Amino acid sequence: MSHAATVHSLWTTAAVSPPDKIPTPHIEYGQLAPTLIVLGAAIVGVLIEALLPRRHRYAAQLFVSVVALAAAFAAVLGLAAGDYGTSKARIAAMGAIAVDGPALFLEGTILLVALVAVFTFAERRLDPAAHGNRVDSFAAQAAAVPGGDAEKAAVKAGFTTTEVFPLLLFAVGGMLIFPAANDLLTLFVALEVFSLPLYVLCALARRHRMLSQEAAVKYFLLGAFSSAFLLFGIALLYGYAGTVTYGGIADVVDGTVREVTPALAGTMGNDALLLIGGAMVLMGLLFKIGAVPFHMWTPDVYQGAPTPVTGFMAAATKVAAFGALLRLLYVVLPGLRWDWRPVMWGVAIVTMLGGAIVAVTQTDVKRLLAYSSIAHAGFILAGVIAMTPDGISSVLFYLAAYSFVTLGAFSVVTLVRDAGGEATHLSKWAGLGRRSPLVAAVFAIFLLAFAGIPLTSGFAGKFAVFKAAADGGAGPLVVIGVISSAIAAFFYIRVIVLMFFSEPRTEGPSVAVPSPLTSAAIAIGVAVTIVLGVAPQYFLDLAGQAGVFVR
Amino acid sequence: MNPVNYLYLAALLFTIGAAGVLIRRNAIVLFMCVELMLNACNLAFVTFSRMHGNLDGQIIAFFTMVVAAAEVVVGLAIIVSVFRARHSASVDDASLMKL
Amino acid sequence: MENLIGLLVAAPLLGAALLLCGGRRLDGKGHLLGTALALASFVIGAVLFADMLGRDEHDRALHSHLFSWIPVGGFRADVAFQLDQLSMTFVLLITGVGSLIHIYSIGYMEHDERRRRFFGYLNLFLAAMLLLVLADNYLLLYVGWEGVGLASYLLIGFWQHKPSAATAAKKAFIVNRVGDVGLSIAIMLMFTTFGTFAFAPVLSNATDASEGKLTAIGLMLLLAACGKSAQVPLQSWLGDAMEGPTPVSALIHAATMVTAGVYLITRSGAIFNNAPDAQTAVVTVGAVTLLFGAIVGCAKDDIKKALAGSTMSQIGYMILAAGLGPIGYVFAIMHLVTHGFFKAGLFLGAGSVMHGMNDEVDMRKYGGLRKYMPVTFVTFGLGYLAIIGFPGLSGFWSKDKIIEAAFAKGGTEGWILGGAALLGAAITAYYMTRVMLLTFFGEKRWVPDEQGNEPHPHESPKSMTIPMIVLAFGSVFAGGLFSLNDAFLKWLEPVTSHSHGHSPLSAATVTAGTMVVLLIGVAIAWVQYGRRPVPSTAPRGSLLTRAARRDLLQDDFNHVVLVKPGEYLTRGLVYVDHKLVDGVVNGTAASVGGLSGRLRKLQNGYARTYAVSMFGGTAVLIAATLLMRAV
Amino acid sequence: MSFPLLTVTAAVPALGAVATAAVPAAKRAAAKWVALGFSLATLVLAAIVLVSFDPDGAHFQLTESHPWIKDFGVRYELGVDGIAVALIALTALLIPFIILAGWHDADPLEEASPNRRWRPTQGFFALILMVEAMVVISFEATDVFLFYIFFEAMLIPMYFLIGGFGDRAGGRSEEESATQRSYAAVKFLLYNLAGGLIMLAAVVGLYVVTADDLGTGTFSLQQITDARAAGTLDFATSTERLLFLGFFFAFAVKAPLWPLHTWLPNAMGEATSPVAVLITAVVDKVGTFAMLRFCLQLFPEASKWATPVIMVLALISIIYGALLAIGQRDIKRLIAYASISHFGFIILGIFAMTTQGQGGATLYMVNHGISTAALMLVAGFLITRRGSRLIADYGGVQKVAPVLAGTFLIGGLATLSLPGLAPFISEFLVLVGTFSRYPALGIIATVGIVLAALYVLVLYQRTMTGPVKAEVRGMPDLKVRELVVVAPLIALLIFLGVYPKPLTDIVNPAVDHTLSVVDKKDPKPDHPVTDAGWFSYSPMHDRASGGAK
Repeated sequence: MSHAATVHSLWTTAAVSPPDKIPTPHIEYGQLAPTLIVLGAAIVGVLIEALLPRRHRYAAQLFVSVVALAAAFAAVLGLAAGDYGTSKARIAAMGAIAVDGPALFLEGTILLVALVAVFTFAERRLDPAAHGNRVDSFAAQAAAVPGGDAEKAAVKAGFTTTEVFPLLLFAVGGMLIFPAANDLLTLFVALEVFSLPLYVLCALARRHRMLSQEAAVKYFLLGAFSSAFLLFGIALLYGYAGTVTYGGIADVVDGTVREVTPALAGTMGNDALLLIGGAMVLMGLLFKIGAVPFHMWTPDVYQGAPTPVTGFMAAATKVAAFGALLRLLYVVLPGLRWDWRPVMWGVAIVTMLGGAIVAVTQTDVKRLLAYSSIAHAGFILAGVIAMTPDGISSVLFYLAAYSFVTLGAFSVVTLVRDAGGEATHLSKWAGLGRRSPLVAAVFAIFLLAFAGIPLTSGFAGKFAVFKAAADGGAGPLVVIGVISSAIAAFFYIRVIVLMFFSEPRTEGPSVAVPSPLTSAAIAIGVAVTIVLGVAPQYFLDLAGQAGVFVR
Repeated sequence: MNPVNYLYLAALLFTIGAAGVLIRRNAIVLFMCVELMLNACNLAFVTFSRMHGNLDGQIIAFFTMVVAAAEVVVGLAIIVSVFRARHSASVDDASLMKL
Repeated sequence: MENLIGLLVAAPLLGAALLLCGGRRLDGKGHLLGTALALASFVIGAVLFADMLGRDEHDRALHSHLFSWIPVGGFRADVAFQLDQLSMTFVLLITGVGSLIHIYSIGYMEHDERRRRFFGYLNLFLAAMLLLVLADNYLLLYVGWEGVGLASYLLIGFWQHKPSAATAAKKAFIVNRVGDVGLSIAIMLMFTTFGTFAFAPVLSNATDASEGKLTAIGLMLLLAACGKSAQVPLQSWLGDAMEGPTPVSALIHAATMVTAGVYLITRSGAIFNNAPDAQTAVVTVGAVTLLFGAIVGCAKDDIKKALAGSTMSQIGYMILAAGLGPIGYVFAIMHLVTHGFFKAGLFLGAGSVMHGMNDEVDMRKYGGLRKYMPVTFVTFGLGYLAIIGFPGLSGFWSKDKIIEAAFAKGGTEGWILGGAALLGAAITAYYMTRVMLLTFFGEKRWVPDEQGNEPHPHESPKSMTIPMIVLAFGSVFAGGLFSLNDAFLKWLEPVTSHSHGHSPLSAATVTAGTMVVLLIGVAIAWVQYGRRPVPSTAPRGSLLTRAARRDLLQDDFNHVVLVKPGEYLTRGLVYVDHKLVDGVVNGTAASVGGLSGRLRKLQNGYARTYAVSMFGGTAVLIAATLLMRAV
Repeated sequence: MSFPLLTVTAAVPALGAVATAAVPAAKRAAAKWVALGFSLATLVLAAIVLVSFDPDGAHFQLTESHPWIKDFGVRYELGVDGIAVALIALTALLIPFIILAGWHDADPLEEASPNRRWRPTQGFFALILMVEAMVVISFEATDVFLFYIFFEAMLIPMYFLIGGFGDRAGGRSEEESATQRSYAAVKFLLYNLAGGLIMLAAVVGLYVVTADDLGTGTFSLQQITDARAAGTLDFATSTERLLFLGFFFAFAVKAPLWPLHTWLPNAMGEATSPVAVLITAVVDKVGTFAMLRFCLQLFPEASKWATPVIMVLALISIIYGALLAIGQRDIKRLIAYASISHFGFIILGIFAMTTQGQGGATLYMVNHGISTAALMLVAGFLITRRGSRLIADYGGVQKVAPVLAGTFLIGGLATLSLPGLAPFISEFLVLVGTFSRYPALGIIATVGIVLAALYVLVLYQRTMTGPVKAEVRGMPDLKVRELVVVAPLIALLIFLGVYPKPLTDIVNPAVDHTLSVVDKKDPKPDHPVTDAGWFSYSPMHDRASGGAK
């Protein structure tokens, strides 16, 4: 009977092949350099935590992180310059990781975002100095009970959680791998590698620690839940195709697989495995993207997490997750286009509308931005659905544009503070335009970019995506997208009205004067927003060249 | 015996785990249920690996375990800190942020 | 010579510009400047007249093309003048009477601090009126047409601090606008019919157009005429227009502007001649109005309003005549001119009376004034005789001809029209006699005015009396002069063409009849007002009297039929706009908000709920995918 | 590469905006002069454009064309036809007056403003110049996308102008008027943004269609019209209609056309009168202009298809706007509704598809700009004097401030398009143009003439005439600055009323071109008069006396 035979062969292969026969894996260190640099730096960071005295850690960590990220970005540029994005695109690390245009583009974006995020992480001027020590947005001692003696002591001692830097680097490492992963296992591992540090980071807020911890719990539980689905989906796909490499699965789906074992023949016939598996994997990714109905963690987590983390998360996670989604849909499941496209249509529609509509009645800036990010996820999905090279490049462009706007916006949020830390309730933003026109104006620019007003990056991105979608035959999506952006415009405008046209509150918040770090972050955000809005061609070209997946 | 049955078992375990996540309140139990789901996946992997007669599935199972272990570390850390802050491990108590 | 035509208009226009923009520094000399320019344009007119007489009667028309005004596609409007006998007649009337009234006003407005502006407006009026009669195409005529409307608006409302004046002015303008709509539609019709709206081509090719088109154009022109000439049904503004200073009433609302309708119809003769139905409409309007005005005139105690009624009625005569076609055009114009003289005279007289009586207008508070202001009495009296058509005086010649022409229309139509005209003559005799008696005869019924100062009636200054005298001459001799071997007829015929109808009655009979009714009218008036003393407060009077006092309820009619519904309509629309049109928008916004409010309730903060949504979502995802495959 | 005149014309005000905004807080007065200077410079440039434009030359002149966003098929393409030139001139002409009129509108209430960096005055004038720049460039843009960008971006500065600077008038608390203002501003923005986004969908659609037929998507008006003429590009009927509707909706909101008009009264009512003028006289013109340039020339077939409905809507706007104007108690809202009525005329003329109609509509845009500016600015002067927008609060002003009253009256007469003043010509042309193709509509539209007289004269009567109200007594007459604002406008109204030929000469060729694109001919008169019989007029020609037949 066949099973016995297979089993037997299994044993025999195990028996007759001594370990020395196992070929040593061949790793293209050069092409994996960006990831390796970041992860290496992360480990260095851990060591710093272990070995250096407290007072030196901050500087050292900051230095290491910045250098590492910069170096990694340089490496990406090098690879891109070496045509690894186009003609020399290939699959590296024994088929585990793809090095191609989209991968490089997204890695570059993520690294830049991370670099800017590091600045906001390192900001130490906003909070009033506690006991003569400059403090940042992170808890003095995460383990201490909020408001407990231990915490007081830690604050008094001037502890700071410099671990955030290695955590960030680990997360970045995972994110770099996520969109480049070329087999489902790597995908899963990468997912966890960047999720776990984020869970922790969420719990580290200095102010409102209860909220912070709650956010962490929710994010963690739901994240674990979703990754379980993802994993089961992977299992089913594996069961269907007998392999977890993207290429392999794709071949099986298309029926162009080379030799068909009887077992494979058996499972190949069973499309249920494929469809259910695909759907579950999709769900895992949609969760990270924050698409309705997998979005409900977003507002809570965005609100509870320390704002720098929120900014980083909102920007980088989306980029990574969409990268992975693109690769999955364009490399693994193109054969199933006719099955998943309608479903994704539905998701895109409810995401666009849901995000926009619910945002209308929000009263907390961070939650507002969270819902707007959901709506934007919907817009990007519209581009994903296009299933054309144009679609890919438009999504890449949108991600790049959007991530910087988001980062900038959240950085501005960190500036507006009152006695209790950041004043995120909208009512406190009333009249900000009178008190500090510059900050208000900058925030207004970001909001207008979110709203997709021409001459901002938001508009260019939106147009690119809609154009691709319409080209890809998703005209109705465009119309719905337009409608929901009209709804979305409403609440962006509301904030602007609040800032400029309503009388300042006497007990209103003050705008902290940031250190060059945050200022730089915001400045970069504005610059990118304007440049991508006025002269997007160069970056569109980049994204266009990066529009082909290797398989 | 027919390995497909293991798949059914895996599916069952997964569902039980999911159901647990949906209905239980205690964070620890929730977390256990997630672990259960992960293990269901492992079972599925191993089964498929047997059916296809290649080792990938088994390898993946190991990876999964490691990842699960990592999750435990992070997860428990978070849950414990919350527990110390609130003296309760009920996820329903952690609902300050809503609407 | 052609170039002079432009100057004709330019002179008063310049005056208006100077006086209105000149500012206070002109306050001292302004009135003289205005008068001088009016006279200047009269002189120019006279020169042109002389020149015109010098030429053969068939190429007397002068044409001067200034510049192309609105060239858009096939639409060609030029600023060009055409001076033929018809225009010339008007030019002389306008500038002549106009100048006189300028002079009169110097005295009349002496004590008004805004006299400069008054003369500015008068000049503006002259310019507009001249433009109206000199234009060589309907669109330019339209400019003059509304220009005189504006001038009359400004002058009626000259004493703006009086709400009644302001209201009257507004009313006049708006009623006229209704008429103007007619004119503009007429022009559009001409454009679509002939591709042009210049007099020459349109009128010379009128016959090419279908009768229906011509009738439509005719009716629209008639509507315009009704508005400007205060003919039923657009007559209601004229009475109120008397709120203006008396010289204005004399010049604009008696002698010139209100007769523009007659000019329009006569000018457009070629159109009406080929549209019998339109003509019928015209004569009907004329006949109705001449009676309407006459009846109103009988009931008014306000001397100016009485005269206004008479004006309305007299213009009714002219319109009637014009409606008769080639039979009547000449006489319409002739009556227009004579009427210009005596009615202006009458108004100036009335003004002089008011001047002496602390601006009292109620005739029942006059009486026995002939001793106190002899000149006024004589001139007014001559004007009176002229208007009732006392043999030999102007009115006799012109009105008599119209009545003849009315009969000459022939058929029952002729009888009806002739009858109406005769009846009108009788009533005219009656109410004018009434005015005469109430004002100058009987015993004094004067009362002190609000400030309590007794009126001391006195003769007006020279500047006022001289024009009255001049006009009196006109009212006496003009008609006779014109009728001397049909001078006027021969003069106008080349323009308006003339044909003798076949009257069922001989001219003599008509004249005799006219005399009879005239005497009856005078007699009745004498019985009522000459013999017994006149109560200084009006008796309640018969139903008709009371209706007539209220202008035969015209205003009440408009109020009920137009004003009220209009108010309700606007109020309703304001509500609709706010609640409905705007409501929809705000409603949408609100509903989105409501939806949002409900949806965000789902975000209840419980991690388990979120998990449920994820789980459900996945289930749907899977189901959908499978479904897609199944389908 | 010739001198980029058009770019410069648009760039100068933009620079002016920056310069004005840069003036330090203390130097409030300086900012005003800077702004005025730049606006005058723009006026000069516009004049140069005007003279260097050759009416008999190519359709689009002074063209500039550079690649911009290749991936979107977007080029930086500028060019002007007669219509654009006229409107640019109008814009450049009005802005200095608007600035002068708003000289004190943005002075902070108390000198000691809470924050050194809060510079309302600088902001006010900078925003005005910014709007001017965007309006000018959207008149110049011959690339649909380029146009769209500024058509949308324009909203932002406008939004701040409306929401940020209300007039100190209206017996309401500062708090309440602030809420009213921001409501108006938000309403303005959302209305127009909604319109713009719908248009965005259509723009995307246009790209897709052109990309399908021409290989590469393009937004160049010239290219698209040529391609359609050559037949290489042809829209499916349904697509063309959808795209047309997308475009038209945006323009109809901007114009505004009934029933999309309700934002205008709020916006004009709450904004200071110079800003109100900016809205109705300048910004809204972009809407009607775009109908003429883009709706008709991109989608001629669909335009013809939609004409009946649009004509009816325009007609409703005319009557409805006028009736509501009569019903208003607030001077500025009254003028706003009057404008709605006038925009009805403009749209009527555009879609009458006759030379008179469209020529008239174009003149109308210019004339309405000037006349409304005159009326609204004088109204603004009046309101700032008395501190109330309610008609009922006035009376007898004519007695105390005759010049103000006089100018107000002239503005009003222009608004009711009295012959001799510019608006008459345009209105009559529109009516003729409409009448010659749709007699019934033309006749109904004439009702508007009467209603106009009603609302203008009632307004004048209630505010200016009658006994002098106590609050009005001692009201100062127009100051020099104010006279400098009003007098030229009035002069212009009279000049263009008497001698519009310069304008018509510029506009006519552009209109003919548009009509040729739409492929419509003027209806011929039934009995065209042969020039032979032109001056040979004798009254004997008629049936009665058996005349020539």
